[in-house]
Amino acid sequence: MEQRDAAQDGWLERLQRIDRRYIFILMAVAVIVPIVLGVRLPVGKPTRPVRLVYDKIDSLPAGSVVLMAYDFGPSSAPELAPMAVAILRHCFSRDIDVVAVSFYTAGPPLAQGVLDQVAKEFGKKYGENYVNLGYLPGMVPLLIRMSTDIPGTYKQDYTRTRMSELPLMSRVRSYDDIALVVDLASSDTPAIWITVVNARYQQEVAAGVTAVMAVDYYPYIQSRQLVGMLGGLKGAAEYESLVGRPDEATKRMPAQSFAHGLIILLVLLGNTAYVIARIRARRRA
Amino acid sequence: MRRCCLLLLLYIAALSLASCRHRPEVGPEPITTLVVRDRAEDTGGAIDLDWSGYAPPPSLDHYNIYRSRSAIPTVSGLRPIAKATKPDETTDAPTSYVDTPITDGLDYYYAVTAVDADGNEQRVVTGAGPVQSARQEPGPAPPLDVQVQDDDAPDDPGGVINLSWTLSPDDTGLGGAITAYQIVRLEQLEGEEKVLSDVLAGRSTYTDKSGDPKVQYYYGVRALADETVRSEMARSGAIISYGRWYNGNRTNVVVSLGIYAALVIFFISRARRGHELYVRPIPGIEALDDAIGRATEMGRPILYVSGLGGASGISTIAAMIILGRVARRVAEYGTPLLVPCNDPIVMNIEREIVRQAYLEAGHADAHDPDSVFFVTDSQFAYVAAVDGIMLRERPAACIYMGYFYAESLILAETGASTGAIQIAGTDADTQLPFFVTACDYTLMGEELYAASAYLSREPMILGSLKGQDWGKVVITALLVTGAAIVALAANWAPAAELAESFKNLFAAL
Amino acid sequence: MIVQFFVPNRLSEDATERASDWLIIIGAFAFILGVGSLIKTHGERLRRRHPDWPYSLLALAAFAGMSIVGVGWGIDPGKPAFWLFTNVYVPLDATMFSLLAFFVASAAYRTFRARTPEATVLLVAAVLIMLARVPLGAFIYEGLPDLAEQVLISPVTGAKRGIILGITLGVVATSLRIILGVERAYLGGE
Amino acid sequence: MRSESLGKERIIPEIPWDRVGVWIAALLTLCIYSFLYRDNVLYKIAEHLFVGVSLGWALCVTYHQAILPKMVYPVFMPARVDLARPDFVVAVPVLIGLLWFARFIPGVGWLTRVPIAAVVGYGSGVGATAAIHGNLLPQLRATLLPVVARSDSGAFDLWLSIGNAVLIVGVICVLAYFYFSREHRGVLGGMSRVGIYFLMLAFGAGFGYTVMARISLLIGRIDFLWLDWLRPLFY
Repeated sequence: MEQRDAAQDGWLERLQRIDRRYIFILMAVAVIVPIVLGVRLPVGKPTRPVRLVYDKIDSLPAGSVVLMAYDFGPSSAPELAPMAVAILRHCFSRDIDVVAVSFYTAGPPLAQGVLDQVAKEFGKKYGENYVNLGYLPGMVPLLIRMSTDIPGTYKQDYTRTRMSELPLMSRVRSYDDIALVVDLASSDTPAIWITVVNARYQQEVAAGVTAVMAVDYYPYIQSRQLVGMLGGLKGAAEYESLVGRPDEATKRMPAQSFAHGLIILLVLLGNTAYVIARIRARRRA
Repeated sequence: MRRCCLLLLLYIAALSLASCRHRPEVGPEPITTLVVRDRAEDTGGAIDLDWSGYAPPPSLDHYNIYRSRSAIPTVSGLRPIAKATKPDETTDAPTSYVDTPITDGLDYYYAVTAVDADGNEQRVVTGAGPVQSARQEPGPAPPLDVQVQDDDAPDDPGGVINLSWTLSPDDTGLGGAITAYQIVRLEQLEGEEKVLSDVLAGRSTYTDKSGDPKVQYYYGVRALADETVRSEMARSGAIISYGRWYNGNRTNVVVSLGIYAALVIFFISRARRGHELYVRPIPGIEALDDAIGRATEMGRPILYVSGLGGASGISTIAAMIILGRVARRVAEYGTPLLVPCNDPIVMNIEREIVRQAYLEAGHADAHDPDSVFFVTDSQFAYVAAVDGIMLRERPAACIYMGYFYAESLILAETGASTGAIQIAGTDADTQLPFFVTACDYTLMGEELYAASAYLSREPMILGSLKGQDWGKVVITALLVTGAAIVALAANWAPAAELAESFKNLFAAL
Repeated sequence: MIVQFFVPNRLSEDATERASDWLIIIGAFAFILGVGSLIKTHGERLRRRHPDWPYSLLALAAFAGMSIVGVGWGIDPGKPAFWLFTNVYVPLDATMFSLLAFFVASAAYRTFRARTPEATVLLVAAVLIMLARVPLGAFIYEGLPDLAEQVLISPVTGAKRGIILGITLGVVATSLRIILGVERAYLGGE
Repeated sequence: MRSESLGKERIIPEIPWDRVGVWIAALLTLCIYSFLYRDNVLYKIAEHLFVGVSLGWALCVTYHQAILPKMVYPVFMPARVDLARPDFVVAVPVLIGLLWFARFIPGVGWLTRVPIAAVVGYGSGVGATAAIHGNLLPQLRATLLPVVARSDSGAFDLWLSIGNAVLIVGVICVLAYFYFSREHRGVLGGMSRVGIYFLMLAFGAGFGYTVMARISLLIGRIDFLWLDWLRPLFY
């Protein structure tokens, strides 16, 4: 009897201190299997913050200009690029023009790729319907400067074309000419947009953020400093369903569900083992 | 060493060679003739330009068109007013242009230059002029009574002018005979016009924010029927705008900053007079010394990561201050220290700090300047390298202080897998959950700043901590009062106004 | 000892503009020092024939190659530097970041134990959100996503706001100390 | 297997049917993943390559976007940055920037402090007002919520009231936790205990949200390996 107990304790102990590499393998399997087999699951109803962004863009008149900030690098692109695509489709389908900026060095090429791809779908022209201003360092001072003179701040676009050669930029002098800022961000740039541009110049700002940051920005939605927000792949999937074009994000949701399930299972397993072990230890004592 | 220098020299040479690739060369063939004349049968304000040029297509990209009030001997320093570019790859660039709008009755000179695909412009300038535009056909009725007023909003930076006018009698709104109003600004009453914007028909106000303060301007408004048919210009009187020296919308910021600064300064000066101040123990800080001690016993290095924030970030500054104390202790014990940096400015400052710490500890000889080194400014390349350092150098303690992004958990989990003691501190609230779960001790948010004060034990800095605490008391009091007032207002209408004005105290405009 | 000559004059937007340009330029020079530090670290390893010297050579070669190609031919799409960027930098960056999926799983398993009441709160909140954020949650119970957001939004917002307010006070106090010249540790001495 | 429409419209990583690029990217991806097993030769190769390439890229970006447009063009080619005449004021920051190198010259090492003061001073100057204006005031204002709340129709709304009350208590208790200059006993102690629970709740929720983001990234990578690299080998 004594011996069996010890053996069981050993098993529980081992379960609690399992080598991390087994967890890694399980994780890999949970993600690879649904992708390779192409499993499908429904997305579900859009949440309120996503709806708010959609409604805002939907209410803008044709010819308005939306400033999209691509403040993310390739590493967050799996989450944020699908958002960019969905939002761009929404804008272009409503004849809203887009000016792209980046406060992240690796942002501009990504922005260019996404913009060109979606523009092609809708037959939009570079320079007239969309412009990519590229990256400049020093975000806060730049944002302040843009309040008086956006073309003067940038001087040239991402491919070093001068502002005077971009017809769209003649319509975009300052924040007054921008209907909405959408910041797609993998770091805390939306907070800077809010504290500098929304607070000082009353510019409406919406954000598309990684799921990590979503929780930080709820307070700003509640205080109406943010128009709305897309959080993570799920936010992107919801926007895709609102725009009526399920794409990347929607396709990736099943793997997401599987992996979440796995982590929750692991946590429950670990805790069950922990609780049983503790009860045993207490009973023995 | 010599080989290193040689390599470096070779590299610099290659780099300079590479950067010399864009040298301006001789431009394309110049254009031959340029004819400028007033546009016929219009309502004025337009000049026709025609030129002919010989430039075989590959060398010609577009033409630059220049305009000036004086003859144009050279275009250097001038900005083209327009470009005539190829509409598509198969068609040649156009050889005519209509310059509009310009001011009727003034002398203008023009020049046109050819530019090749590499951006080289022809050297010899072909110019023409003077020429004047004139009205040759009646247009729609102009707008009336243009009024100008200096903007006087509390946040007026100067240079903001509000325009208003009475609509042209022909204006029947959108879709009517008049499509838009053109707004122009003049520095002299009969001088050159600068077109500011077109506003749609039916609107009778415009705000010009592009002017300079303390400069006298005149404004003009024209009704536009289409591109070339326009009315006479209705002119405003002269106006000079002045900015405000003080942004009235921000009084609350100044007042709160003032109150808070007063609190902090009061406690700092009290501390300076020798007032004892208590600071509650912060577990993470006590752990710092233990960690250094353990590393010394084990003879393994200490890894100090000061985050990915820039040098001007407050959390990075706090991290630098803490690094100073850690370095001093480390210098006393003779424990190796590794400080990989992500920002070159931070690296330079931290080198200075560590050097100073060794100097103060009296171990200047043991100081290795390369213990603080730059890795790369790319987030994940940096993390890849720091992970490598952790697994290869096996530090006994990993300290993460400053601002962090997603890399926090990669660092902390890799550190945990090597069995190092881990102490973290950040005000990046997104990353706190990971440090809290994966590290042994975590300084949360403000604790990071407090830690730097706590470690220094300098009365003045402790004094400012006391000021911070009083700030919290004030905030709490405001919150409680505010919540009470707002709750009252929600249920008792007369209090609504009070609640609104209370709320507006905190409006950020 | 040090004059705080650089505190920007907030009255003039022009001065702010200048200041920002200046900082960019000052930063560019610091960057050169950073590059020097990297070359020195790896050059030193090469010279001393440190066991890992081939890797140092690789790092230096990659740096030199990338910078020469990028400075010479530009970094726009279609240029060789851009090709290197998309096919070397981008996948490495994204993969490094995606390691987090594994680390998140192991950290959750390792540390999410209901040891203390605090830890339990953390655990429950995390599991609730994880469930609510995927369609799986709605699968188990339809109202779960809304419930999770509703239950968490007030206390989480409250806690976040507490942290933010505290941080703000700290930021202002530290700034004041620097501006008043009380805090000089960042200059490397007192 | 799924239909072929999956492969279309891929944005990231944007590789124009360049199989070499895909192969390099895929192999480097696997090199990094090998780190999960343990540190090894492949990881070291990828790591050093990454450091070199990233710094090289940063140099290029600095050169093309800071050095040329901010330092070279304003003086030598003013027309390229839409200036009428050369702007020589940039010499001042260039001189300040050069002071970084003062450290290498004995005797004038202290001059390094000039650029340091410039950078840190700028940060704290902007930081102080931005913090109050952008964070303190709006966050305070947003917290002024009625604890006895009514819905739009005017009826008493229990859930909203509870939510508001919890929020306000949360803010105050967390602030109490961050109260440093007094021992945490009595009322303050109690409040700070409650504050810790609030913090833990926020951290748990934060962790939960993050799990989602991180897995999305892994999915992105696996998607790439499968769709761009492996799948075309079979079809």
